[in-house]
This record gives sequence, structure tokens and C-alpha cells, in this order.
Amino acid sequence: MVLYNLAFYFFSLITLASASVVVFSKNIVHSAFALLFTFFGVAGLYVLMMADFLAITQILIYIGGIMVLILFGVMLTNRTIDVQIRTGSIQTFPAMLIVAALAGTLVGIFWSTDWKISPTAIGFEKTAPEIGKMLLTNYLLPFEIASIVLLVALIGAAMIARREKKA
Amino acid sequence: MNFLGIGTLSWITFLPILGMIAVLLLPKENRNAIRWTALAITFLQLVAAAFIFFNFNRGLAGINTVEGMQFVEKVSWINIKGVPWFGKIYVEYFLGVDGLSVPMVLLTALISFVAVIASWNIEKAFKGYMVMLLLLDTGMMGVFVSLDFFLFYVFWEVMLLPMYFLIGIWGGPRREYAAIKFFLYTLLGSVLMLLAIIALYFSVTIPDPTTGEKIYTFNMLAMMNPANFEPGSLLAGTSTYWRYLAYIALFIGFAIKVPVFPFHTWLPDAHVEAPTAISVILAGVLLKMGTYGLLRIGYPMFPDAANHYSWALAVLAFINIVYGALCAMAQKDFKKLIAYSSVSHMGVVLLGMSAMNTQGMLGAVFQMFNHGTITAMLFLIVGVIYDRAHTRDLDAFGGLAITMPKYTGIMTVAFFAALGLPGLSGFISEAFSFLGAFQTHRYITIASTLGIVLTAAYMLWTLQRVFLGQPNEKWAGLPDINGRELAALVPLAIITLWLGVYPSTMLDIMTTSVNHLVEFVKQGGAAVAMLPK
Amino acid sequence: MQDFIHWLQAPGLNHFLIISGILFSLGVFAILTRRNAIMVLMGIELVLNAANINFIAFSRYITNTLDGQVIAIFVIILAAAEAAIALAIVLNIFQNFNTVNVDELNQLRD
Amino acid sequence: MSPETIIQLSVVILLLPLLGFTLLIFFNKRLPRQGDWLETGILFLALALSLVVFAVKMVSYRHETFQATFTWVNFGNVPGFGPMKLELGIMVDNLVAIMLVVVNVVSALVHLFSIGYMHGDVRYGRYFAYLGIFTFSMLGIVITNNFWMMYVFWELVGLSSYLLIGHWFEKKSASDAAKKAFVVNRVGDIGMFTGIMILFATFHTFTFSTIFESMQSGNIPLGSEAWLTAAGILIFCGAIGKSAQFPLHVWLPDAMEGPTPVSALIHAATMVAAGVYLIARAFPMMTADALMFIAYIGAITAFISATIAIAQNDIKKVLAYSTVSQLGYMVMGLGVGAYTAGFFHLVTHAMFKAGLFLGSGSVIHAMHHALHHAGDHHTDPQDIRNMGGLRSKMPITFWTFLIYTLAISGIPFTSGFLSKDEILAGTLAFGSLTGHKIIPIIGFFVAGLTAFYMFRLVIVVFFGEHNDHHRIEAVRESPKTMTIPLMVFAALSFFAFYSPNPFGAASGWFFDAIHRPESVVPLAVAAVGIETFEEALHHSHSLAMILSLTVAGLGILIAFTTYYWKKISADAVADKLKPLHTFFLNKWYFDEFYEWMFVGGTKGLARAYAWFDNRIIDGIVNGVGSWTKAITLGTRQNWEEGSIASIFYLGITGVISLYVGWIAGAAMMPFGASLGTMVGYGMLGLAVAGLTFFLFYVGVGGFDNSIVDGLVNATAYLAGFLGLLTRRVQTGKVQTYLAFVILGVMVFFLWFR
Repeated sequence: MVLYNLAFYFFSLITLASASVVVFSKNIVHSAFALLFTFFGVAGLYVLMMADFLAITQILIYIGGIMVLILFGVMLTNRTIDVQIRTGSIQTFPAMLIVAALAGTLVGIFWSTDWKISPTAIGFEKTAPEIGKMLLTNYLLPFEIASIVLLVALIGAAMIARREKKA
Repeated sequence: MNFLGIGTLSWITFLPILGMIAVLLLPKENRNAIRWTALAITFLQLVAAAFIFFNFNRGLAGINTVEGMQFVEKVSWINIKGVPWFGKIYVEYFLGVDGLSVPMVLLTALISFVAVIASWNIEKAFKGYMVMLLLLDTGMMGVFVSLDFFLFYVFWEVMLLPMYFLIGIWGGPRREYAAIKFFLYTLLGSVLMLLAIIALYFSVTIPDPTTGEKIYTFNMLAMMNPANFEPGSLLAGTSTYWRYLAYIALFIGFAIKVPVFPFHTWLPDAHVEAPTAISVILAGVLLKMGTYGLLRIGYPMFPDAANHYSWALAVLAFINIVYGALCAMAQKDFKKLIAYSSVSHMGVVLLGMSAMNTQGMLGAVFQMFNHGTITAMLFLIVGVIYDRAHTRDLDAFGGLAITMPKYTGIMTVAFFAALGLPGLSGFISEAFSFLGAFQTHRYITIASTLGIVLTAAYMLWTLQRVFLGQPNEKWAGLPDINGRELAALVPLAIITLWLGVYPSTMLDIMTTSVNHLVEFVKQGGAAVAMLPK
Repeated sequence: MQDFIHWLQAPGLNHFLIISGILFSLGVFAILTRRNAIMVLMGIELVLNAANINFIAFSRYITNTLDGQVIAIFVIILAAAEAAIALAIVLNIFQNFNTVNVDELNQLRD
Repeated sequence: MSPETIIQLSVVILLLPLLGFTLLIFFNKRLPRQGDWLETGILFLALALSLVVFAVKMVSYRHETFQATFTWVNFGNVPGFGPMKLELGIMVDNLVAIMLVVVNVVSALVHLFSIGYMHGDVRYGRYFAYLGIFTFSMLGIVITNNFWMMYVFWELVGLSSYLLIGHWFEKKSASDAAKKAFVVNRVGDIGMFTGIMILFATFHTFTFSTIFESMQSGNIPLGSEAWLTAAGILIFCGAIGKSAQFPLHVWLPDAMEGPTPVSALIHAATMVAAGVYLIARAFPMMTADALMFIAYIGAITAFISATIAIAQNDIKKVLAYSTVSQLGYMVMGLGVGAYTAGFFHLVTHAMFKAGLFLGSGSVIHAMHHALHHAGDHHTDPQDIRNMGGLRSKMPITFWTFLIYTLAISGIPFTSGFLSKDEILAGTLAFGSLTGHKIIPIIGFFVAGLTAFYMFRLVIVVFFGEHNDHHRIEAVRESPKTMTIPLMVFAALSFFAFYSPNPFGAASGWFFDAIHRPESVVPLAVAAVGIETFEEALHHSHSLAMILSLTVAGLGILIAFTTYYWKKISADAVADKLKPLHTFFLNKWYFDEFYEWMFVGGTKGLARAYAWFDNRIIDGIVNGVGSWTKAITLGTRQNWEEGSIASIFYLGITGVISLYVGWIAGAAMMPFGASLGTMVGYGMLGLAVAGLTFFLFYVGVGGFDNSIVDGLVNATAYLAGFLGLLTRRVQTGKVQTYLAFVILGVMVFFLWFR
């Protein structure tokens, strides 16, 4: 139980801290790397919620795929040498206000709502086979569509990113 | 009657779609491939139409009995159960032809074929043009073969869109105006028709083919049987206020297509702005849909209203005939003149329909076919002269008979056919319409004969202004009509001549159905036994 | 005070939700404030993660089914796709305008 | 020869010219001599065959009538009637046999004549083709046994007449005349068609015999004798058109724009006689009133055109009007009941009038060449005042022409004498029976006029001396192809061909072959019976002969004294009767009247309707469009400021808004409200009215822009003011809007928790 608590606070800390780095860091490369830790922390939280399969997926896709993408994006769009690498921010103060309000609201609501936590919420044994079944039964259509979306995204990304000659 | 397990009517309807796909796959630079594909497709369609014509059993009446229909294809298309407050939606893919539709099918196939020839040298976006043309072809054919109201309406709208683009993109200087006008007019018609359809839908029930419980239906033939009208439903009973209202809505919907007098002003603009082939299709086929729809739907479904308003129809017909002729006489633009002459000639169809007897209706249906061929010729002729001289001003010409003798020859045939010269098909249908109408509406018909003189007057006046007199040296160099244009015109001319001499070729197809329809309407739609062969 | 500590000692649904809420807000902040398109993207990723946490938390504590997790999977899939496309667009924009600052991109034609 | 053979032969005769037409219209350029020999040969063959048919009919089957029918259209099992068919077919009785010969004789000879006359014409081959189709249609009219085919061929001769009148269509006058001929004939034709409709509505068939039998059994059109008479008169309208009877006679003189042989064939001998033939065919169904109408129309026509003919100077115009007047004679003859005489006159007149036209053609031909030779292109070769003394120049033409003139003036030993005399006797009988004395009076007066103007023509053209010689010194007699037909027609103008007795046709074969058919109309409305009529005829016969001889002699005498011995100066007389003369010279101003009344009227009406169509109907359509736009966009975007439309729109909308305001204010005002309340409600009403009007003015769309959107923006400003104290609200930045979204979401959260 204690271990659980520790794990929880540990991961939450990682997540939030790295997330704040992502958000507040002036150096985009730093943010990118911080984001990596955020994802890792979130994955940990997944584990704590007994979503082992998801945790793995998270690590694989986000850290393995998306992060790489983003890093590529950073590298390609910022000549690392010049000052462009420090990215400016706008409307910081008003945004601050809004976000503060938002966070306040959300937290307040999460806090004050009394959730109907099901008594039998003991969590799951092993999720992967179940998820597999569900994906191929109830969620077959979304699953297929998702695959198509991915394909389209693949092709589309290739198309768009292709550097065509300026006529 | 099947080929590759698909019925003749489906073939004849969807061949153009195949052609459309083929054309879409072709590179747009390769104009030859495109035009030859389109030509081949329309030719196949023509062959199919001929097949229908020759294998059509002249003894069967059709109209309201599925046994009487021929080449029938009937499969459940949309079948949704338990729709809230709607019950079960049951739409059939129901095709079939009888004596009313076969001439129209022939006409559509013929005109489409001719139209492709006529649009051989479209400069602008040739590929897109042909695609639209073929799509339009499917729409038109579908309207004439579908026996399910839902299907009918779908085809009706399918036909509307390509027409809008064909006028709006490939048209003349005022094309946008004309296209929008055409579109809005037709849309208004469609809306009214839709209202009538809905009213009918919620009044007519048939036993479900599978379970047998009562369901609403779009089946036209079911809608023609008074026994199928739910007691107490909106359109139940006979000669009720709502039935008249529905009939009028339906009538206006079709009248706009015909076009009947107050709703006709889209026609001159559309015809003038549209490219030649499209004017040909407009006048040749689209106008017929109005009268066809009235005969196929308005009359058998609302026989009481049809009888009740036949005098009004006759009056409108009279207005169309005389008013159209007079307007035509005043025109300076060749194409506008032909357009108004269409108004006048369609008036004859209406007159024949208002007769409510065999001669009249036979004349009307036959006039629909003949007007299709003859007006097509007229518009092609205008197209020929416009391609050469790039003007349609009647007073700009003169003496073309000397510069273009061949052209003048074929034009003479067309003009005299249009003014109803005996020996050419136009006369017979007009004469029958008048003969029939006289027995029902004596004085209106006598008044309408005035149109015959007026038509002769403005046709001959035009002929004189354009072709006779001293040759206008400005057009001295005009080349005579060429082989392609002849290929489009001569078949129509031959048909006109043949049907003028021996109309039975076409009439035999219609008589049984028309007689049945007349009987059916006369009996107020009371179930009529099939007439003996 | 006492029960707050007590609350802290028993991490449950609320905890996760609050984490996700904060994460969400941070993401939104990034989206709102940063001029660099890629930063905006990162913000979006954060938001998505926050959402995922919610999904899983609810499926864990309330419905006690795996549906939430499946949804989360889809979210991840879409996030991947979205990232790919977005980055491609960013690259393209960069090639055409030589900048990735969203506030300078007020036209879609070049 | 069996009846079948006769029928088959007649069909062959009918189809031969059509064959000629088909060949020539397509191949005339490729054939040698443009195929005139082909067409002419075909015609002579047809003539031979028709002579055979005629002979056989007269010798062996004088009293039979042969019919052959076929089903043309099968109406199937017509509701309320049973099986119905349209039977068409041909019939051969004496009338047909004779007409076949007449048509073919004239046609063949005209073909022959044309070879010389049209020599070297631009459309030589096509001309012969047109002659072919005309002959075909004319034979069709003759040979048919039903009204339908009658009408069909009726229109077809109209077509061929149109084509031939317009043969030289480069001339505006020619194409005008052609158009006029067709349209005027159409007017008559719709009358005829209406008559046919009346008959069909009752009898459901077109065949003469069937209709007449059914009528005899007491079944009359639409069950009323009025309709029966109407049917008769309407059918006769066709004849009015084709036979150029008053009031539709105006097209025939203009038709002289066509080549002269065409005038001879179509507009003198055959086509114009078709009307008479039609009356003869439909004779049994004519009621007394219808016949009276016909008789009067004939008489009026004969009189009017005779008076006009006196004053004309164009040789063909004179002949044209004399034709009209002679047709009037025939119609009058049939009208009064002298059936045989009327038809007889048709035959004889066909011969000598065709001859007259061909003769005039020969003269014009010669004049034309002479003038051409003299290099004179101003003189009109058709004006008789430019002729004179041609007797010696072209003897054959002169002598034949003289014979025709004698015939048409009704001098004994000519065919014209026989027929005309019978007609006049008929009119006398009619006058004595019905008391309509005016008809015989007109008849005899016109006979005198005819003799006068015909001899005027002969004298002025052929006798006397020409004012200047060199103009006509080059005039030569026409070639054989032209003179032979002249001689043949001249021969055919003698009595011997029709009756052994030069003073009475009654003893001839013709009167034996052609009998007035029994009327089939109910006795109450029938004309005087045959026996009664024959009786009266017998009495009036000798009187008629004397009278006609007197008036004819008188006419000739006056003609000679005026134009030959110059005892009376024609000009002096003309001056003395100036108004009358100009009135006749200008053809009673019929053309001018019709031009003004009908042509002008129709064109004016057409323009009016076109305007109506363009401005009113289309205006309404476009108006609906632009008003819809006005209501959505408001006036400013729709019309330019101060345009009529916009002012109109504002006016209307102003009224509407005031009304709305009134409803809102006054109508809602409680009874007995105090002054203050009233003022308050008034204010309210005014406010509402102003708001409505503003709404109309800016349009719904404008309202949307200025008010609704305004509110939206206001909230945005507010939110911006609350959320971020910056004015950068409407920056097109994603973030900004996202911020608003978030705010909104938050608001919802706080609201619904």
C-alpha cells in the first residue's frame, strides 16, 4: 500500500514536473526532451491503474514514435545554431489567468464531485487478451477505420512534407 | 431478356454510367478516345432501345398492372424496419416499360446519340462535358423506366444537376443567369412534386411482400389502385379537396418541365444559352418528362382530379399554342424562336392530353416523340449556322439557299415538319390531338387551330428571312453542312418522314396502353380489367 | 487537515483526475502561449495524455470495464496520426514561409 | 379489263410522278439535261395510262365505282366505342377518271412547254422535280376516297405551289408571294380541318361513302343540323382557300410571280380547280344553306375579280383575275345545284385557261428575248402597253390565243360556250326556284365583262401597231416544244370533244357520265331536289343561251370599239370614272386592308406578347428573386440607391412596418386607457414600426450583420475584457479563440454543476 502511494506520487511528480518544463522552458529542445519524461510518467500512472497494456503502448508509440517525430520536427525547423531556438511566447499573462481559472475549475470539480466508485472495482488481471478480443469484436469497425486513418495519415504526411520545387 | 444476369432496362439505364467511368479514366488530352467512347456507349444504348422496341409485346397494356408491364425488374432496394413514427421504409428497385414509356425510351436513346455527335467539337473541358452528358443520359433514361416513385424522384433529381452544370459552364454569355433560373424553376417543381409524393406515401399501404402486414409504399402501380388508399388517410376517397390539391401540386411540378404557360420563361433563356447538343436534349427529352409524368403519374393516380381539371388543361394548352406561336413570331434570335415554337408545340401535347380519349392521348404521346425528333433537328440546324456565322440574328442572314443548298434542303424538311405538313410526322400527331380534343372541348380546340396558321406564318417568315432572297455577300464563304452534321440530322429526318407516311410503326406500340389509360381514367380509376388484345 | 492527510494517503480516482486536470491545463497553456507550432503540438500531446488518464481512471474505478482503455488506444492512434500530419504541415509551411510561428501565418496561400 | 387492274393502274398513275420527283430531287445534277426528259416522259406515260383508265371506265364500267382501302392506323379497342380503324384508300368513279385525264393532260403538256420556256434556268432540274411532286399531290387529291387523304394531298399541293411560286426566290416579291400563298391557304385549310373534325367526332371515319351512308340513315354531325351546315361550310373553306374565292382570293394574283408554265398548271388549270372538285365530292352532305353560301361566295368572287381584271395592265394579272372569276363561276354553278355544269366548266376551263397562260408565256418569252436583244432592261415584258402588233410576229401563238379567248368568252362552237351556258341556265333556274335573282344577274354581267376584258387583252397585245418598232422587231415565234402544247389546248377548246351538239352539252358523253349525286342530308334542310331543278333548268335553257350570247357579243363589241377602232377613248372613260378605275386598278384595296388588318395586327400582337413575356412574366420571376435578395441583403446591396425598384420596395416595406407598428401599438392598447398610456403605446408602436422598417431596410442579412453579429462581438469584447485585459480580440489567432472556448467550457462547468 505504501509502495503504491510512493509509486503514485513519484510518477505524478515526474509527469507534472516534466510537463511544466515542457511548457515553460524557453528552449524548444529542452521541452522536447522533457515531454519524453512526461510520457514516461503518464505510462507509470497507467500501470498504477492496472492498464499494463496501455502503459506499454504509451511507451512504445509516444516515446518510440511521436517523440522521434517531434524531435525531427524541431531539428528540421530550427537551425540549432541560431537564436531561433529560443521560442518566444505571447499573451503570457492573460493565458496565465485563463489557465489558472481552468485548472481551478477542473480540480474543484474533480474534487467536489462524489464519484460513484463501483465497490467491485478491484481492477483487472491481464488486460491485453481482453482488449484484443474487444478490438476484434465490439470495436472492429472503429479499429478498421483507425487503421485506414493511419494509412491515410502516412500517405498524407509523405505527400505534404515532400519538398516540391518552387515553380 | 437478361444479359450477364442484368435486365435490359438496367443496362439501358446504367450503360451511360459505365461510359462515364470509362471517360473519367481516360486522359483528358485524348479527345478522340473520349468522344468515341461516348459515341459507342450511346450507340449501344440505342441498340438496346431497338431491342426493346422489337421485343415489345404490343398486346400488353401496362399502366396500372405489373402483369402488363414488360422487361420488369423488381427487387427490394431499401428496407428499413421500425423507423420511429414512420414504420417501415420499403423502397423497391422497380423498372418496367409499357406503351407510354417505350417511345420515350427510344427517343432518349436516339437524342442522346445525336447529342454526342452534335457535341463532337466542344472546346472547353471536353472530358467533363462528356461525363456530365452521360450522367444526364442515365438520369433521363431512369425517369422513363422507373415504376417506383422514390426511384423516379431520384432519377428526376439526378438529371437536374448535370443539366445545371452543362448550361452554367458550357453555355453562352448569360449562362449563369440561365442556369440558375432553370435550376430554381425545376427545384420549385421538384419540391411541389415531393409534397405530393409524401402525401401519397402516407395514404397508400400495401401488404408487406414478406410478412404481409400493411406497410407504406412508393410503388406507383399500388398508388394507382384506389383500394390501396388507407381509409381516412389524407388522399383517400375521390374528388376531395386534398386530392385536388395534391394533383395541382403534382401538375405544377410537371408543368414547369413542360413548360406550361406561366412557368415557361426558363425555357427561352436555358435554350438560348445552352450549347447546341444541350438545347437538343432539353427540347428533345426534358420537356417530355413533364407530360410523361402527367400521363404516368398524374392521370392514373388522380383520375378524378384529371377529369375535373381537363377543361383547365385544355385552356392552358390553347394559351401555350397561340401565345407560344405569337411570341416566337416576334423573336429576332433564331434559337429563341425555336424555343418558343417548342412552347407552342408542347401545347398541342397538352391539348391532346386534355381530350381524355384515345385519339387525343395517342396524338399527345406521338407528338411527344415527334416534337422530340423535329425540335432536335431545328436546334441542330441553328447550331450548324451558329458554328459558321457566330450569330443567331435572323435578319443578319438571307439567301443561304444559294450558298448552302444541302443545308437548306434538310432545313426545309425540318421546318415543314415543324409547321405540321402532311407526310411528315408532326402533322399526324397534331391532327390526332386536335381530332381527339375536339370531341371533348369543342370550342377551345377550334380556337387552337389558329395556332396552325400562326406556326406556318412564323416558320415560313423565318425561312424567307434566313434562306431566301438575295445571298448576303457577308456569308458568301460559308461552307455547306458537313458529314458529321448530316450524320446527326439525316437519321432524324428519315424518322420524321417515315412516321409521317406510316405512323403505325410507332402508334401500334402505344395504342393498347393508351386505350387502357383512357378507360382507366374514365372509370375514375376503378379497377379495370386488362383490355383484350 | 486530518482528513486531507488521510486523503493523501489513499490515492484513488480523484488523485488521478486531478493530475490529469493539471496536465490538461499545462497543455492548454502551451497551446495558448507558445508561438512555435511544434510547441503547440507538444501542448496538444499533453492534453491528449490528460484525456487518456481520465479515460483509464474512469474505466478502472467506475465502469470497471476495459472500454475506456480501448478508447484510450484509439486516442493514442489518432494522436500518432495527428502528430505525423501536423509535423508534415509544419515542415511544409517552414519550407514555404521559412517560419513556424503560428501568429505570423495568417494566410494559407503563398 | 378488270376493276382490280383499273385500281392498280390508277395507283401506278399516282406514284409515277412521285418516282420522277424522287429521282430528280436527288440526281438532277447528275442526269443529262438535268433529267427534264425523264420527268416529261414519265408524265406522258401517266397520261397514256390515265387515258386507258378513262376509256375503260367510260366504255365498260360507266356506272360502277371502284374502291380499294387499307388499314392505315389501328386504334385498337377504343373505350366506349370498340375496335376502331382508320381506313384509307382510293376510288375510281367517272369524276376521278375524268380528272385523272385532265390533270395528266395539262401536266404533261406543261412539262413539254417548260422544256422550252425554262431553258437555261438556274434550278432547271429542281423545277421539274417540283412539277413532279405537284402532279403527284394533285392526282392524290383526285383519286382519294376519304377526307383525310384529301386534306393531306391538299396541303401537299400547297407545298408544291409554295416551292414553285418561290422558284425564283432571289426575288423578294417571289418569296413573299410564296409565303402569302401558303399562309392564306392555311387559313382556308384550318376551316376544312375543323369540318373534318366535326365529321370525325360523329362518324369516326374519313371515308366519303361511309360518312354519307351514315348520314342518310339520319345520323347527322353532333346531332344538330346547324353543325351539319357548319361542317359543309367549313369544308368549303378549304375550297375558298385553294380556289382563291373571296375573301381569300388575294394570293392567286401574287402567285403569278412563279414561272408562267407553273401558273398555267397550278394556278389556272388544276390546283385551283381542286376546290371545285372538293365541293363536288362533298356535295351530298351540303345543306341548302351551305349551298346558298357557296353560291353567293362564287358570285361575289366572280364579280369582284372580273371588275379588277378590266383595269389590269400586266398580261398575267389579267389572266389571273379572269381565272379567279371563272373559278367563281364554277363554285357558283355547284352552289346553285348545277353540279354537272360546274364540273364541266372546270374541265373546259382547265383546257383553255392553261392554253391562255401558256400563250401569254410564249408572248412573255418572246418579249423577254426581244427586249434582251434590244438591250432594254427597263421595260416590263409582261406589261401589255409595251406590246401590240404581235399578230404577224408570232402567228401560232396569236391564233391559238384567239381560240382560247373565244372559248372563255363563251362563243358558240367552243367548249367554253357549252359549260358557261349550262352554268348560267342553272343560275336562272336557281333564281326562279329560290327567288335569289341577284345570282343570275351577276352571272350574266360577269359573262359580258369576261368577254370585254379578254378581247381587250387580245386586241392590245396582238392587233394594232406597236408604238416603237425596234423594240419588238426581234420578237420571234416560240420553239416547237412551246407551240405544240398551245395547238393541243386549242384543239381541246372545241365543242366536239365534249358533245356532238355545239349548242347543248346535255347530249354529250360528259353529261351522261356525271350526274348530280343525291343529297344525304335530312329533307328539312336539303336543297331543291334534282327533278325540280332539272325541270326549272329545262325552262330557263333557251333564255340563258340568248342572254349569254347577247352579253358576250356586247362585251366583244365594246372591246373592239374601244381598243380597235378607238371610237371610245379608254383613257377618257378611265378619267371620267377616275375613282372607280383606281379602285379596280388597286384590286379593291384587299391587299392593303389585309396587310393592315391581319399581318400588321398579328405582328403587333406578337410584339405585344413578346414584351409581356419578357417584361411582365419574366419580370415577376426576376422580381421575386430580387425581392428575396432584398429581404435578405437589404436594399443597399440589392439595388443602387434611389433606383425605382428600391424606392418602390421601401414604400411597400414602409407601409408594412407602419401596419406592424399599429398592430403592436394601437391594437394592443387596452380600452379606455388614459392619455399617458395611449402615448406610451403610441411610442411602443412607433418603435416597433421603426424597428421593422430598419429590419426591412438593412434586410435580414443586414440585420444579421449589424445586430446579431453585433451582439456576438459585444460578448466577445466583454469576454475579452473579463478574460484578458487586452484589446486583441479579433486577431485571427487560433489561441485567442481557443481561450474563449475554454472560458465558455468553464462557464458551463460552473453553471451545470
